[in-house]
This record gives sequence, C-alpha cells and structure tokens, in this order.
Amino acid sequence: MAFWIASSPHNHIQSQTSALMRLVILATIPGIIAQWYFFGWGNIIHISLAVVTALLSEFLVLSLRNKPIKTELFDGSAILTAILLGICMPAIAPWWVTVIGAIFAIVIVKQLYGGLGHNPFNPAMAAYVMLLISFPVEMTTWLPPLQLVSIEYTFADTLWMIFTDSTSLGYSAEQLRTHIDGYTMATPLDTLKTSITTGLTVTESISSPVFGNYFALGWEWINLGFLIGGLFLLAKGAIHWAAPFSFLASLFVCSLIAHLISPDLNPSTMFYWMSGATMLGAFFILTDPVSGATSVKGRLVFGALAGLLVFVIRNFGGYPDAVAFAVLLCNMAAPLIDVYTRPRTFGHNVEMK
Amino acid sequence: MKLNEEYKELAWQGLWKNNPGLVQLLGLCPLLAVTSTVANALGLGLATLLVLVCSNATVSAIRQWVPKEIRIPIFVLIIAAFVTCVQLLMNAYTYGIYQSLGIFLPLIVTNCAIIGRAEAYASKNPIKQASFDGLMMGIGFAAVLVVLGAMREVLGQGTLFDGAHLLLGEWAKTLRIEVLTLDSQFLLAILPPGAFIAMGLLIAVKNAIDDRAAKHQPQVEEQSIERVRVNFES
Amino acid sequence: MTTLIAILVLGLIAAAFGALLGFASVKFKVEGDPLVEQLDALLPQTQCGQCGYPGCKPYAEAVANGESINKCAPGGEDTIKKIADLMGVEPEPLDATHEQDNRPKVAFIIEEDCIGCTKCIAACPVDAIIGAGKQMHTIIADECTGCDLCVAPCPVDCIEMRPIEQTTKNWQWDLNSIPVVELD
Amino acid sequence: MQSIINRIENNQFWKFHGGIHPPEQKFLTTNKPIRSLHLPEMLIIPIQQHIGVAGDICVNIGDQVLKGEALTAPSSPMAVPVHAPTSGTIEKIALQVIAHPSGLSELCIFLKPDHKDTWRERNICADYKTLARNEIVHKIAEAGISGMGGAGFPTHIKVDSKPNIDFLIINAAECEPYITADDLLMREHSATIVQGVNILKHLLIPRMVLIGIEDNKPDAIASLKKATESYNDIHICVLPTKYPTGGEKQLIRALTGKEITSGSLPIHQGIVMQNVATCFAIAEAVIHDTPLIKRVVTVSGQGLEKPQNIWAAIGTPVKDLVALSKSLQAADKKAIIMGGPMMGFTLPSDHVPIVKTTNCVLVPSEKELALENKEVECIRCGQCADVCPSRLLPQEMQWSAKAKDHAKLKELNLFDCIDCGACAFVCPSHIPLVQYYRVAKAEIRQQELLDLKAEKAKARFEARKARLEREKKERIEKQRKASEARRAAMEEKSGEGSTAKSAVAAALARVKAKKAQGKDVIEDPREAAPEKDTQKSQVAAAIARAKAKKAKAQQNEPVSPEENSVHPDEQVEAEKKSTDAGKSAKVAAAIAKAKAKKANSTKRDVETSETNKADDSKKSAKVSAAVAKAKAKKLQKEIGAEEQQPTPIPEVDKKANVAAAVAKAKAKKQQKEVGDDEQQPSSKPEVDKKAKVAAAVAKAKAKKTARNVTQVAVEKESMVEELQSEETTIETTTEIIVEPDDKKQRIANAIAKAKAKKQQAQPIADMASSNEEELPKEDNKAVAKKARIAAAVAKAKAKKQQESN
Amino acid sequence: MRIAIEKNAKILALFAIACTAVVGLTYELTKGRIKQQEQQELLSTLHAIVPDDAHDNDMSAHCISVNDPLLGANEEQIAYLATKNEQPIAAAITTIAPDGYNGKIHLIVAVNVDGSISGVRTLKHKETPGLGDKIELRKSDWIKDFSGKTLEQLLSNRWAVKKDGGMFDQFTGATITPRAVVKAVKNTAAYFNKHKTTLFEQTNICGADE
Repeated sequence: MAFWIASSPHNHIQSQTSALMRLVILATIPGIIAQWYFFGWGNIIHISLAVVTALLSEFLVLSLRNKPIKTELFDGSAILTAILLGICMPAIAPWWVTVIGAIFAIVIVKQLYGGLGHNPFNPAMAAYVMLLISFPVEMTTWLPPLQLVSIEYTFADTLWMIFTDSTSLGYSAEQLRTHIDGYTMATPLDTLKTSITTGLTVTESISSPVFGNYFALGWEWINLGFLIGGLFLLAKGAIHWAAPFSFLASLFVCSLIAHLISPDLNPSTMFYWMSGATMLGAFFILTDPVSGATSVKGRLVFGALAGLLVFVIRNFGGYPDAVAFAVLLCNMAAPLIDVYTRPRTFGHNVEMK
Repeated sequence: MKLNEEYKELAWQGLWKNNPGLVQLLGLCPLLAVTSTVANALGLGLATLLVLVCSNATVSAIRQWVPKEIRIPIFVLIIAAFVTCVQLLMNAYTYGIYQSLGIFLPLIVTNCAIIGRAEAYASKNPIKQASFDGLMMGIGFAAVLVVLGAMREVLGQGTLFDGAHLLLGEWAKTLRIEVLTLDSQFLLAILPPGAFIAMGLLIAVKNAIDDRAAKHQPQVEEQSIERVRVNFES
Repeated sequence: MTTLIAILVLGLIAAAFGALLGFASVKFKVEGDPLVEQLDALLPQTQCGQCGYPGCKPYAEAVANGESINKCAPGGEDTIKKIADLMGVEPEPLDATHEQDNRPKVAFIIEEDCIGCTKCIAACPVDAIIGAGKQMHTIIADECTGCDLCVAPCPVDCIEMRPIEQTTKNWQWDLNSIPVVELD
Repeated sequence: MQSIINRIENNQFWKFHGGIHPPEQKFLTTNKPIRSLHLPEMLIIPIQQHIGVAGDICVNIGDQVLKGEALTAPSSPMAVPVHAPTSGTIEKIALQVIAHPSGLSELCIFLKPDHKDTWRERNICADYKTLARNEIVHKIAEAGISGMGGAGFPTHIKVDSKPNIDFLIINAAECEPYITADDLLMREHSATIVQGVNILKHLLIPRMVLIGIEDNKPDAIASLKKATESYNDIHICVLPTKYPTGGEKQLIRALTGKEITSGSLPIHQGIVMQNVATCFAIAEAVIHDTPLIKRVVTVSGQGLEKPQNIWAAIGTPVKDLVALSKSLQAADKKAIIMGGPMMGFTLPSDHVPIVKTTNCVLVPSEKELALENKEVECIRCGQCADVCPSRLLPQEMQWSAKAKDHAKLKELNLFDCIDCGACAFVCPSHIPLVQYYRVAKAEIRQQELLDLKAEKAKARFEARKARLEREKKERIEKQRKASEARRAAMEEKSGEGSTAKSAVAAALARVKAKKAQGKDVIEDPREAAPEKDTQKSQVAAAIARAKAKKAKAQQNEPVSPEENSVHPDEQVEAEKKSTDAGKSAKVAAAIAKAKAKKANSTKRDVETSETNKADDSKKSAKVSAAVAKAKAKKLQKEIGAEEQQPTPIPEVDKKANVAAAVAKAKAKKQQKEVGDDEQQPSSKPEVDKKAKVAAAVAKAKAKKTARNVTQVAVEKESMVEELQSEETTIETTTEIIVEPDDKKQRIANAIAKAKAKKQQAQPIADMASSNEEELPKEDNKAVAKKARIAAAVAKAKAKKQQESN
Repeated sequence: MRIAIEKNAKILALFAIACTAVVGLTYELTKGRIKQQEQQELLSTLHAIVPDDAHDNDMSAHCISVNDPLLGANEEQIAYLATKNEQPIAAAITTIAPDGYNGKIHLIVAVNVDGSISGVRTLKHKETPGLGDKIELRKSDWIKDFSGKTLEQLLSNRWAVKKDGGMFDQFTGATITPRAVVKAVKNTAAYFNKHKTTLFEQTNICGADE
C-alpha cells in the first residue's frame, strides 16, 4: 500500500498555460478576418506556413534537447508565435521569408535562450525585425487594399505569388502592388512618412487614397479587429490591463502633444492608434508575459516606454512602423524595469504611523 | 623532445583550446566589424598576426630589462609602433584593402589579444617560444576571422573571396566563388547583429565539439592521493 | 625634422610618465594578499587535509597560487562554485580522487573500547575531543567538523564516523526521501 | 490609534494584498455536530507537539496513569508537558512516525487505555478572578497548551507578556478550505470560548479584543455574538472570505491596518493573537483544570463516506479517525493530508497520531485534488505576485531557488514567505512553488549553520595552532636551558673546553641517547635527555617526548598531569575564550563523565581483583592487548620504510622482544631522518628464505619476519587482527595474572603478543605464497588455526625468554 | 624611491624614443609610395568623370578649396579644375549628401562649364549594404545615369527619383539614398553654375608644394 506524498498546496486552480495560449490564439481571429477582408488570402497563407514551420522546428529542437515533446510542442506558445509573425508579414511576401522568420523565432530567439519562459525577446517581433532588416525588399511588398487594386487576384493567385514570385497569369509582385492610380503600394504609415519628407503637410499627404475615408484604409479595421480581440482577452482575464493601457495612453499623449505643436508634420492621434500594428502590439505583443515586465507598476512603465518609442521611431526613425522595434527595446529594458518596480515586501520598510 | 611538446602545446592552445577569438573573446571589435567578407577578414587577420608575432618577439626580447611597473606602457608603445608601421605599409602597398579596413587597422593597437599575449606569455618566456605563441595565437585569431567572414559572406552575398584581389593582387580575382545565387541578400549576415549571431553560433559549435571530445575521452582513473595530516606533533 | 621632434616629444612624455609610475610603484605598494583570506573564508574549515594541504588556510594559499579549485571534498560542489566565482574561473567537478561520501558526519568514540591513549586528541585539529591519559575520551559533537583525522591514529579503532542523523529539525524538505510505510 | 479604534467600531476593516478564493468545500462537514470522543486501542503521544523543546519523560513502561496525568515534565520555559488523554497503561516508549511532513520518527509514549477513563484529582476553579495572575499562567503552562492554530507556540509564554497590549485578537478566520473545526467549536461551545477570551483579557488587559471571523460562518458569528452580548469590549469582526485571512500577519493587517515588521513579533507592536480553539483550551484548563488532551479535528474530503468533526484524544492514530468516517479510498492507493489542502502535509503512514496542532485530516478522492505533477515552464505571467499576501515575487524567487542563488533569495525576502501556497494555487504552469521555497529555506538555514560551524572550527584551529606553537617554544627553551647548564657543568668538571672534543662528545652523547631510548623503552627519556647535545636536541627532544609518551602508555602508569591532562585543560580554556558558557559546561560535563567512568572501572577493578583474578586482569589485559595490537599493526606498516634501511639489527638474537621496539623506533626515525637516503632494493628471495628459517626456528628475528609478513600478508591483515583480538586477548590475560603488577612484565607481554601476531601471520603468508594469491575461506580458517597455535608457541617462548632474562 | 623614478623614466623614455624612431623611419620610407597611391586613386576617379581628352591640364594638381551650404555641409570641399588651353572646361567638386540613410554620403561631381553633368562618383558612404550601396559603381551602374544630363534637365521638375515623379530610378526597397544623391548632385551643379566664373580664378592649392 502506497501513500501519496506531495507538497502543499494540494489543490489547484484549473487554469493551464496551454489554455491561456489557446485563448490568445482565439482572440487574434477578428483581426485576421479584417486582414483577410482587406488584403486577401496572403496573411492566412503566411500564418499557416509559419505555424507549420514553427511546429517543425520546435519539434526538432525539443527532440534535440530531450524535452517532453508532447506537452511542450502543443502548449500553444509556438503556434501563437507563428500566428503573430504571420499576421505581420506583407501579404505577398515570398514563402521563404516566412519560413526563415519562423525558424529564427523558434530556434534562435526562443529555444536557444532556453525555451518557453526563458526568452528575453518576443520571438515573433524579433523574427519580424530580423526579416525587416535582412530582406527589406521582400518585407515591404505591401498590397493595396482590395478596393484599390488595379489587378484582381484570387486565392490561387496569392498562393502562386507567394511560392513562385508571380501569379498564374504572370503578373509580378510589382504589378500587383500598383494602385489603380499607378502608384506602387506602401502602407499608409510609409506613404505619410515619404510625403512628409518631400515637404508635404499631413493634410496634403492623407489625400492619397490609401488613407481611405478615416485614417488608413483597411488598417483601421484590422486594428479594430485586434482591439476587439484584446478586449475579449482582458474580459477573460488572460492578459493584464496595465501594459496595453499605458502603451495606448502614452502613444496618445505623445502624438497629441506633437499634433498640437505642429499639425502639419504630425497626424492625429487616432491615426497613430489605427494604423500599423498598434493594436496588435498593445494587446498581443506587449502583453506577452515572458518578455515583459511582471509587476503592475513595471507593466505600466513598460507600456509607456513602448508607446514613447513607437512615437519616436515612427517620427524620427528610418522605418515607417515601429511597434516591433519598440517592443524589442522594451524587452531589453524589462529586467531593469522589474528591478526598479519591485513591490515592497509585506512587513518591510513599514512607515511608522 | 620536450621543446617539441611545448611547441605542440602552444599550437594547440593558440589554434583551438585557448583561441583568442573563440575562447578568450579578445579583440571582438575588429572581429565583428570587418568580417563581412573573407577578403577583409583575411586582411585584418594577417595584419594582426604580423603585429602579434613582432610584438611578442620584441616583448620577449626585452623582458629582462623591463621593470614591472612600467611594463604595460612599454608593451603598448611597442604594439602601437608595430601597428603604425603595418598601417603605413598597408597604406603604401595594399591601398585597396587599407581603405576597406578603414578604422579597424589602427584599432589593432587596442586589440586585447595582443597585449594579452604580451603580458601573459611573451613577458615570461624566451623569444622563440614567444614568437611561436604569437604566430599560433595570430593564426588562431585570423582563422576565426576568416571562418566568420566566410560564413557571413556566403550567407550575405552568396560569394566567397569577393574582393580578394585588393589584398592579394589581380590574380586573386579568379578566387572569387559564386557559392549561391541569391535573389536577395540576407542582409542580417552582413550587418553587425549578424556578426554577433554568427560569432555566437561559432562559439557554440566549438563548445559542442569540445564537449563531445571530452565525452569520448575515457575517464582516467587517478590514484588516490595521500592525505595530509594536520598533526603538529608527529 | 618633424620625425625628430616627434621622437623627442614622445621621449620626454615617456620619461615623465615613467617617473610618475616609478613614484607610484613605491608609494602605493600593496602588501599581503587579501585573496587568500577570502578563499579561506569560503572553505569549510574542517582542516581535514583531504586536499593534500595541511589545513584549509594552506589550501587557500595554494588556490591563490594556481592550485586547482576542486580538491575540497567536505566543501563539495557548493564550495567549488563559490571559489570559482571568487577566482573568476569555471567551476570544475570535484576531483575524482576526492570523490567520496559527502554526507556530514561526526566522529563517535565507542567508549567501551577507548583505552585513553590521547592519540586522537593530538590528531584533532579543532580540539573537539576531550579526555586525559588513561581516561575515556569523548567527542564534543557540536565542535566536530567530521574530518576523520582522529580515526586513523586510534590504536584500538574505537572511533568511527557516523553520519549526522536526520531529524525533523534538520530535514531538508526532500519529498522523495520520505519513507512511505508499507503496511501488510 | 483612536482612528483605528473608531474605524474598527464602525466595522470598516482593511485589506491585505493578494489572496485567493479556493473552493471552500466546508459544506461537507458544517452541518454535522461534533462527534464525541472515541478512544482507540492505543494512543500514541509524541512527547513534543509544539515549537520549542520537549519535556522530560516522567513515566516508565508499565506505569498506570490516570486521565489528565502529565507524562512529561517541562525542563525549560519553552517546553510544555503532554498528558494522558485517558487512564491506562504505558505500553512502550519508542520512536514512531509523527505528524511532520518529513515522515521521520520521534519519541512517543504508547498508552493503552483501560477504558475506565479515570480522572486524576482535579481542582475546579469556578472563579478565575480569585487566582493570581501568575497562578493562571502556571495553570495554562501545566495544562500543556500550545497554539492550536498551526504553529504550536507555547501559550503560557504568549499570555505572560508585558503590559501595553493594544489588541487581543482572537483568530477565528479559519480560512483554509474544508476545515470547520473552529467553526463547529464556536457554534457548540461559544460560551466556553468567551470564558477563555475573558481569561486572556484578564491576563493581558488589552485595549480592545477583536474576534476576526470570515463571513462564510454565519452560524458561528451568531453564536459568538450571542455569547458576547454582555461584553462591550469584545468585537466580532466579520471579514470577507479570502484565503489566507487566517494568517497571523494578514489577520492583523485586515483587522487593525497594522503591518507587522518583518522579523518582529506582533507582541512588539502591542498585539497578541490567539486561536479560538486555544481560548477554549485555556478556559478548560483554568476553570475545569482539564489539560489539553483532546481537540476538535475535521475529518473531511470526498474520499470519505461520512466526513465530520470529531473530538479526538491527542494521540489518536489517524487511521482510527478515518475508519470512523469510513474511507472510500482504494486500499492500495491512499492519500491522507494532515491540515488543510493549502498548507497541510501528506502523511506517509496512517499510524501518525493526532497532535495538539492537528485541526484537520483530509482524505481526498482521486479527482478532488490534482494529484499528478503537471509542472511546465514558468511564463512569468505574474499571477503569483498578484496573489501573494506577503507581496513577494514568487516567480523571481522560483528562478533563484532553482539556481540556488541564496544571496538573491534573501534579497527577495524569501523568509517572509508564509508558505500559504496561494502562488502555487494560481500558477497556470502548475509549478510547486512552495516546495521550491521550502527547500531553499532549509538549504539556506543549513548553509548558515555550516558557515557558523566553519567560523568556529577556524577559531578553534587557530587557537590550537597558537597553543602548540607556544608549547613548542617553551619546550625548546627549557631544553636549551638544561643543556646550557649541563655544558657549563661539564666544562667545569673536565676543564677541557676544546671544541673538537666537545663535538665528538656531543655526537657520542647523541648516539648514546638514541640507544638508550631504543634499547630501553622503559627508561624515562628525561634521564637520557641530559646527555644530549644542544645542537640537535630539538629533534631528539621531540622524539624523546613522543617515546616517553608511548612508554608511559605501555607502562600503564598513572597519568602525569603535565603530560596528558594538558589537553582538556587547554580545551576548557579555549572554550572559555569562545565565551560560550553553555558549551564549557558541556565540556566539563563530558570530562566529568569520562572521569566518572574511569573511576568506576578502577573501582570495579579493585573490587574484583580480590575475588576473581581472571576478572581483575581482564581490563588491564584488554588494554595491553590493544596496545600490542596497535604496535603490531604499526610494525607491519612501517616495515615498508624499514626496507630503506641497510643496517640489520644485530641484537635481535639477544633480546627479540626489545628488538621489536627498537626496530619500530628506528623505523620511525629512519623514516624521518634517513628519508632522503637512497633506497636499497630489498632482496626478496633472500628475505623469503630467511623468513622460512625463522618460522621454523620460531625464535623469529622480529624485524625481518615482519618484513616478510608485510610483503604477502598485508591483505590478510584484517583477518589476522580479528583472530588476534579474539584469541590472544584471552591468552595474554592468563599471562598477566601471573604478575599483574609488574610493569616490565606487562610490556614484555604486549611485545610478545605483537610477535605472536607476526608469527600468526607468517604461516598465512607461507600458505598464501603456496596457494597462489586467493585463499578460499575454509583455507583461511585452517590457516587461522595454525596461526593460533604458532602464536601460542611464540608466546610461550617469549615468556621463557623473559623469565630467563 | 629616487632610483626607481629615475630608472623607470629612463627606460620608458628609451623605449618611446626607439618606438617613435621606428615609426618615423617607416613613415619616411613609405611616404612617397603612399602619396603616389593616393594620387593614383584620385586620378583614376577624376579620369572616370572628366574624360582625358577634354582637358590638357593635370587636374589633380589644380584644385581650389570651396565652401558653401549647397555642398552639403559647412565643410571645406575641394574642386579640381579641368582646363584646356587655359580655358575652363569642367570642375570636379567633392560634395556631401547629408541626408543619406546612414549619414553623410561623400560624392565627387564633375560639372561641365555648360552646366551639364560630366560624371558622378561616390567616394565614401555608410549606406545599408545590399540596398543603399547601389550608389557604388562596384555594385551598380546607377551612378552613371547622371553622366550627360543637361542643364535643362537639371532645372526641371524631373530631377528627382521616380517615386517623387522624377526621372531617376530609386532602388527597390530604398528611396532615401538615391533621393539624397540626386539632391546633392543638383545642389552641386547649382553651386557650380552660380560660381563658375569665380572658381577658375581662385589660387591653386594643390600643385604648389610639389
């Protein structure tokens, strides 16, 4: 007869890390749908490609490291990383870019640092940045929103494009990317940045059709999709409110000040919120607990710093969007933030009343 | 025989076991900055090698006359003198590579590998061994440079020995190998971050090889040693 | 000409700095070796001599002079790690020749057999044995470092090393060590 | 202060950080009354059930005890007695697995109830107010009351504190899931509890009495409110249910808003906290003179058919309680938790007895608790930090604990962790955080102890070194003075001061001295010493001293105080230096013990010597046997060194027994002095031959024989020794009887024995050489027999020789 | 103490003198060769942007120092002058494109007296390898596009990269670098046109010392 020996506590909340991951994956769906609606099948193809690559490379590394494959492979973290990376890819980027990115994210950024829980950087963002600086051409093959395309393309075309560099009808990426008015597509952020460098004012710049009726055609809805997903996660308690809140607030404050000072050179705050990867970053990247700060105070600082960095890089940096860079910089700062925002232990430094 | 053993050990130390690039991690700045192509790496490697051998020999030759307190300034003087000479010579005779190595050539002065060897080895050993040590350490360092350069050049440009003619003369143009034809360059490999990552991988590979070697080596059962008794009266 | 001036100027500067260094070397001479003290503080002070040195301090001195750091058997891996940290070197596994049962022990005198020869008293590096000639000896367990130096000199083999018993007070929360009672 | 009181009076309380809401599961037992006491077949009463030290057992096996009789007597203020929960017989006093997570055993008293339940005499005290304060405290101490909430701190110490108590807090929170023992106690015995509270109030005179209770116990609240209706100064403070409200610091924070500084006790801030069950026990003890012999235990869990609260006698095995509630668990797979699910520990055996701190026995069903370990990597989600009531950073501590970074752990205030388990409860990665902390805490404590010990050892080592140094100096000084005086005398006498001659004389003297030492061990070396030359006297003196010591040991002389008693004296001195009074007492005790034992044995010696000669000599025989054995052993060992020595010993024929000693001494000297000399390769065949001859003659040239012996017989040494200790001890005994008081004879005997041993070994050696290396065991026995015979022969011869000499 | 000071001072001075002497010697020995190398480099560049047969003077020995905000930065720049029969033909002006992607791009722009561009070369830059470095002749012929562009083109709106509606290609993925270069060339040409009359009258600062 054997007695069961274990350490207290003997009961446990039923939540699990993998369940948490699944919830986050679920929450990306509205954003992905918006992306699909505006930019076609490209991202969904990239997401699937990234997921497959990520799982394969995770499997490979886990078996090399003699880790329990069954539990760790499907804990959802690799899949989530792959999905986030896939979302960030330009819709018709070549397939190998995504594959390299996913491998980099899993093998170098995650597993080489020790696997889940040990990576100092957000794997998806690190991979995205790596791709961006390595393959700037491929990583800027943005498509115009479907409303603006000059050449209609289908799912098959996109697939063809991603894997062979041209559609089945022989159109090149360059042609696909051309607007109805003949311009090659860039993201609204990129367009704005270019226009401002050429001396145009914001109001002049945003007359371009890529800005649509509101802020950024297509992108605003995608951001809205991720916002909805993020709110869902908040409601479910899967993510902590502090980082997204302070990130958005800080971005808001920075851009508002800039806009008030010089409205010609700085777009409105809502443009900052609703373009680029702002919402994705706020609710899905900055809330990554592994690479972020841990305490509430720390998360507030972390988010605020990220917001400031996004604003600074978008305005003064070389790249149009900045979320990935800001996140990586903040990841680097996270341990430091943690040290300085350590809560006062109960019973220590008690102020004598 | 014994001397032979010593040289063997020196070579082993310099080329592998205590490699200045991979193990001591000395001189990282030029190591990471100029290794975007094999030609650059080789140029800097050779320059460093030359300086290392000369400085080791000189330091060893003068070691008896150098008081302990001022040894470092003297080593620095010697190294700086050699580096400047090498720089001038390269400027005069290999202008192309001199231009592409740019600032990193005078930076050899601050390459810790050189002063490190001067302090750790040359200042305590006879000229022959010291020169040999310099040679081996230099070759070890140059080898790491070249390997790193090759890795980055292949990944980044898809070529090998691109621009070698700047260093070795016109004939070397035939050395250029088109390893891969890339549609687009893998820029990360050429950029400094890529150098860090490649360096990390290189170190990891070396450690892995060492580990494997250590595992395959049968454990030598040592004789148990005599215990020393802390006994004051016997 | 410029070259000559350069030589002259550098020579002067060097002379000045050489003088400065010469002055500094005399003025700020450091005596003693605090490293030995720090090392000695890390060693377990069992004075057992298993490292091949007569006592912990001599071994600390030897380590400071380049002896390998993995010879302290009573200290075990923990001590090696601490020494490695202090010396800025990689920790090494405990020397194979010193590999032995590392559980803390105390000496125990089987009193019936003790003839009172005082040999063990002479051998004990920390004076943890008391007794007098022809008197039975006993060990002050609290002071015993478990070095087992008293075992060999005993002419009647009445000293044995006994592992310190595990009690509820010194239990280390090793759940795997809990003896599960097998019934029936 | 006033603002705090006002706030409390308005029932506005504070919040502490973190906390969790685990499923309460209290419904399993809340609606059933406490089942009355049930006596098991055997009560197992651990002698220590609280924090502090155990008392001394004051009963013997077989004693009849009455209910309530103290079984142990407190030996220190931190000790509380245990009592017999019922009348019966003490069956045994033995080690038994106790209620501790380690599953280790401690001393327990086994009481077999006689089922008469006869009380000892009791002094019922209707009005405690008539008693003096210290009388009440004494009563509480006598009743063996220690905190019944969990830690088990002796209550009499807590209640016997200095004045200026602001708050007396009664902990009725009972925040752990499943446990309803206090709840039920409050419902059924609220009046007694309030009596207990009043006694405490009487003792402590607090400004306010607060009863902290969670809002999930409405019945208990009502019952308490009713019982305290007439007391204005007792406040029932209803707190929201949150785990761990029942934690001491948490409850204080929640009730008074005060934060107890880390490392200090609530009493330092004018707060005393007692558990409700303790209050009940106090009332029982003071008023009804009933010691703490029973308590309410919740026996709960879905692994039981009838979960319930039981009045259990202290010492009832868990098995009985579980049996009463009908376990549903499979017989081959059991899980029993003592305490609640959050902080309780699993039991390795169901024979573990209930102790004073046991409030719950949990028998979970298999699906009820997450049994399998599903630990995955930490993703730094930070939920643990959110729930930590001590505001620690559990995940960072976890990393450091895994890395064994003790300095970092201390920096993170690991020791403020109260082991509440909230962090591990919420961890989505299912990391057993608390276990990591416990291990780390234990390791840190252990390390601190070791450091302390090392520090002490170092001090002692240095002290010893200094002392020896001093002694050596003194010795040299003494010697120098003596030799100077001698030389002066010599010069005076002879009148010849020539240096050459004196050098020769010195050399001669040295040789002489050596010989004297070697030949005649019995001679006091101090007599030989004056002949020595000053120049080399240092070494010689040291050797001489060693020899003198040895000689004394052999002579079995009474101890000369300046020689041997030095050590203990010095030790005592060293002890004093270390300023540990307790320790020096210990040392003194040890010495006394040793002395007593010695005295005893000598006394017995004297007594028995008159009546029984064999007995009389037994002890001394033993001693000499041991010495002889040691010598033989040493000889064997030293032969190796002797091989370096080219000179044979000519005197062997003359005096074999003395030769052995000489050889030994020389070997030792050779080892030291001639150590650098070139080794002369030993000629083995020749030696073998000689050895055979020697064996045949039986009058062995001790040294050479021994040399041979070592060559072959070293492996057999242990066996030989065994035989020797068995056989020769007895034999020498008989020999000693002949002339027990003759010192010389004794030494001779010892030497003879040594020889005998060698002889014993010799045949074995021969056998070994003929039978190749390995000897079967049976052969060994045969050889042993032979050896014995040979030994006897050798001994007889030795004796003869002695007599003839 | 005095002995130590004196000894150290002497030894260190000795070494310093010896080392400096060695360096000085090397310098003296290589001086000529280095000068020659640099000259050769310059000549080959100048030759590439101003055809040999267009002028009859030694351009490398005929230069003036110029400084103007139009030349990118407030730094001394050098203009090498080409003349034929003492008549101004062209000037090769070193200039800086300050708004490169990774800092300043050093260019040399040769402008004919009629205002047309004779040739442009990149001297030094830190643009991203693989993207911006196509301004190097080694990597791409793009820089040659400037050769032969006329004054009219220069003054038109079309003197810009295609993305901004001009006539010059930008490289895939990089607009900033070509934009900077195009702008710098335009500015330099503008500078030349403004000052061409005075430029050729300034005193030569190159050939003087040899």
